[in-house]
Amino acid sequence: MTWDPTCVTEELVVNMGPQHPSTHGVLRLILRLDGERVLEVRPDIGFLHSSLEKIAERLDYRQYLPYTDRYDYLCAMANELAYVRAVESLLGVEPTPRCQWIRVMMAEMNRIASHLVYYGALGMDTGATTVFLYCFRERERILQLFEDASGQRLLYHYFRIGGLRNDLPPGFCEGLRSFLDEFPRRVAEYDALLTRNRIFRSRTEGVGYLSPEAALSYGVTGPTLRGSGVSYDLRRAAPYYVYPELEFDVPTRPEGDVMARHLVRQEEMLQSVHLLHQCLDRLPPGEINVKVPRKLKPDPGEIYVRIESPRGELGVYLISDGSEKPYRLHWRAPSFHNLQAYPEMCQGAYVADLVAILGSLDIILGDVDR
Amino acid sequence: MRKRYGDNLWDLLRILAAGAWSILVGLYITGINLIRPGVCERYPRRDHRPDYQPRPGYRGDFALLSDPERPGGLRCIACLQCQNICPDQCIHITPEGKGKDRHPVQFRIDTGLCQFCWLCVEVCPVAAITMTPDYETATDQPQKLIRDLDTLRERGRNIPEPQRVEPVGCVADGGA
Amino acid sequence: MSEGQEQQIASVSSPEPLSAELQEIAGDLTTGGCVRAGRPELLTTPENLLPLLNRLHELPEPYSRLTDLCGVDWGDRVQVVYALCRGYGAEMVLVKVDLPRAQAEVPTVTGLWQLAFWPEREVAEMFGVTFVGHPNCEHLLLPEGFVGYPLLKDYEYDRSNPLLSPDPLREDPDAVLGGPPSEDETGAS
Amino acid sequence: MGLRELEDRLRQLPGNLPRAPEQPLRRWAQTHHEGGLSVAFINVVDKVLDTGRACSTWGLQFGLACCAIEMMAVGASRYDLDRFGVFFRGSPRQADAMLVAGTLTLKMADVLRRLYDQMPEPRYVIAVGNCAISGGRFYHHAYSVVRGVDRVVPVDIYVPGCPPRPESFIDAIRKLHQLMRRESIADTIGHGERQHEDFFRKRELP
Repeated sequence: MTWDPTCVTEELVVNMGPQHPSTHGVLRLILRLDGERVLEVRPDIGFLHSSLEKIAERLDYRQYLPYTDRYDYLCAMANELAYVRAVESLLGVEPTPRCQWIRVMMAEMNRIASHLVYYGALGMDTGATTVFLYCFRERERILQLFEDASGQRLLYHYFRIGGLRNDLPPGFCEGLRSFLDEFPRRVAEYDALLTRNRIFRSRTEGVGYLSPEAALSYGVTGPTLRGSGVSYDLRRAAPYYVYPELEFDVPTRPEGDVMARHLVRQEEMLQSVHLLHQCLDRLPPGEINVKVPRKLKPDPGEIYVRIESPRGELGVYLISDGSEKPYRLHWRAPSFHNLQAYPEMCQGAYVADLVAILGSLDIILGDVDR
Repeated sequence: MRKRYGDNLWDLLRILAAGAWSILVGLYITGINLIRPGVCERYPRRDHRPDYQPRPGYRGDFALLSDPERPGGLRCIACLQCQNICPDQCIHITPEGKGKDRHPVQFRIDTGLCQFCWLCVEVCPVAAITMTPDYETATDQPQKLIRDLDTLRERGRNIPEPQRVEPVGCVADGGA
Repeated sequence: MSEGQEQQIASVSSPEPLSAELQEIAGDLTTGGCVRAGRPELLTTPENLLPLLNRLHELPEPYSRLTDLCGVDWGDRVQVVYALCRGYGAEMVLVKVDLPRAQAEVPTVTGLWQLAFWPEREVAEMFGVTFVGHPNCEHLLLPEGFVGYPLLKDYEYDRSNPLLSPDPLREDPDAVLGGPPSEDETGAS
Repeated sequence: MGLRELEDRLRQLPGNLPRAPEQPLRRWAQTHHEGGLSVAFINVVDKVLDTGRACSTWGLQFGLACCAIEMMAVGASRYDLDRFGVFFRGSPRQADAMLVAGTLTLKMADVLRRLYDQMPEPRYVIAVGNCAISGGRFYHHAYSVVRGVDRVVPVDIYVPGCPPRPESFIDAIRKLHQLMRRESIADTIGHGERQHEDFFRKRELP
């Protein structure tokens, strides 16, 4: 049998998900294919829509705090940080210096843990199982520290309005230091094993290009944006807590492909290590809690707080009507907007590239659907 | 956009060499990790690491701490604060008695509804309720997920005094 | 704390007047405006929305980046809030459009920013707002055929739905389990 | 099957709580158990089959939310679920047990049921985390979360926690193995033909 070049092929519509091992959660992709080439991608979301914004209107400020963990479950500390910061701003409360340092520390640790999941998952998506196991090995050490401090492995509920659940437990700083000393060497290992691997490179270089202009229009933020050459990081652009006093780089790559986003995240892990070293060195002693009333009743008003979560710009729009419950709470979800740019990145890609591009976006469906 | 490989022999050889080098590096790294100490927890086999269990502050199954001098043998004064603050409404208390004799006659916690947020422990004025590191709670019937007074009391009895976790919160101002 | 840090702890609820720049360009297109916690807010009407956004877009230092779009239910009216950023910077302005609940219609901004596609669909299904000119305004997060607008204040979910109905075991465990407590004792199994 | 059909199907059921189903097959098996040689034969076959099932339980990873991350952690290096012969599969056709980890929403409910229907008998379901057990933290407030997986598929093991520890997860797998070892082939034969009436099929732990 010979291949006939005049053979006419038809377009094929394929449904991927919502239950597919490599869609990073319950995401459904409707693909229009011409052979192996993707003509159109239409993400269908909402399979994890758990009405978190409505729940905020039914619970008081303190009761809603554990729910913020469940919103983007890979970086629970970042969500808590955003929410707590919003409520404290409404109340006019400023946390103590030690509390601010610990909060920043926890957020940075969570960034490493979240990026490690990303790293392992992208490895899995591109067919490298080993790096997943190594990443989770290192992640477990961070989770162990989180568990010591907060009593849970994944959803911490560690921050409180006006302070923290408890001070750092004994041995925490030593444990963190030993982890930080070892971690850069492990990142170098991942780098050699995955990033510099010939197969991985040919699957990621030049794949899934996103231009800075499109990124601006789609509202893409976080490492995905920085992989397109825009140096935008809210820790720099609108710094909060102790970030102005800390020294760190904002890693940026101009290529805009999967590899660029991957390298940005890899570099960010090392920057977080650098930040954590500074935090440990400069962690001040003192109180961690400010006294806040037992019944939280902020004055009527509203606040829009933005922080840099591992996935990008995380915003909380909180409106108070003077009662014990928030009048309206809206999450500006970074993954939601990043995923919207996904069809743009998939133009002209092959089916096998879709998974790599999706992996490089690092979306969390809890964040997309809320 | 994507580069096409193997346009000439030299390219092909270069790519083959790079691929072979990647494989060697990969084998080297996995080999190094092969001789590193293992990290596997071997959970059900306690002999592997007999002292292994979650850390003391772990938010696992519930317990009510005992106080032999109070009616009902519990510290709990049935003030219903935990029931009111619980965002999941998973605590059901039936109180009895007045003033100092007030105590719960039934205290149900639905661990199939709870989100283990620690708010009830934090809000308790007499540190009567706590969470234990118990985690082997899987069951085949949803009814068994509901802890009642006797279960909670029994589990609280097993907690030795020094390990009791005191409430650590930022709730303050006393008077309100 | 550095210069660029957002002014957070200033009292959130006491508004201040708008800056001269915003007052000048937005004065005739807005129905109100103030600065709250260092962040300007502009209140406008559906007709003036697109001209106002365009004008903000054409400033020498434009508010060129839409970061967020959401809705708020104020009882008799529904408000759509657009959060715009000045490039990739800290400065931000909130543009709010008030819509009567009975006839909530607002022009779409998908022509200006690609970002608005999904958030507008979300606001449409959650608040019942019609975005005039939106290319595809079907359900985004909710299943097909979902009835009602869940983020409106008076929305209550359908308790007779077998997937959502209350569970007797959870509602009143005493009635279901009943009997002396020792019968149900489980321990740590 | 769409969401509406699923809802209608569930509406026709008498209640939401699990109930002991009428099992003509079980009765048939009991009568056959009494006859000497066949009992011995069935016992031997049971032992072999149950051991096989319990030693290589392939799980359909139905990770939905936060618990899915813990499920990944269980499969990863520190907890290493492979020790128990549990491998995660992406396809329902290759799976013995469905591990439902996370929040099941209305939009996802009929997908879950469809995947369950595709699994070969005997099939088992583990509900991991409180969202899967009862809706958990969303039970009282949410408008889009199904109040427990057991409204859509019969659940064999409930693992409380939010999310459960990996050890808790392993404990659940071991309890599932106990269940499997208590099964008789006489009970499992013909599951495929059984109708929706024994939707809430129950096996019990000792």
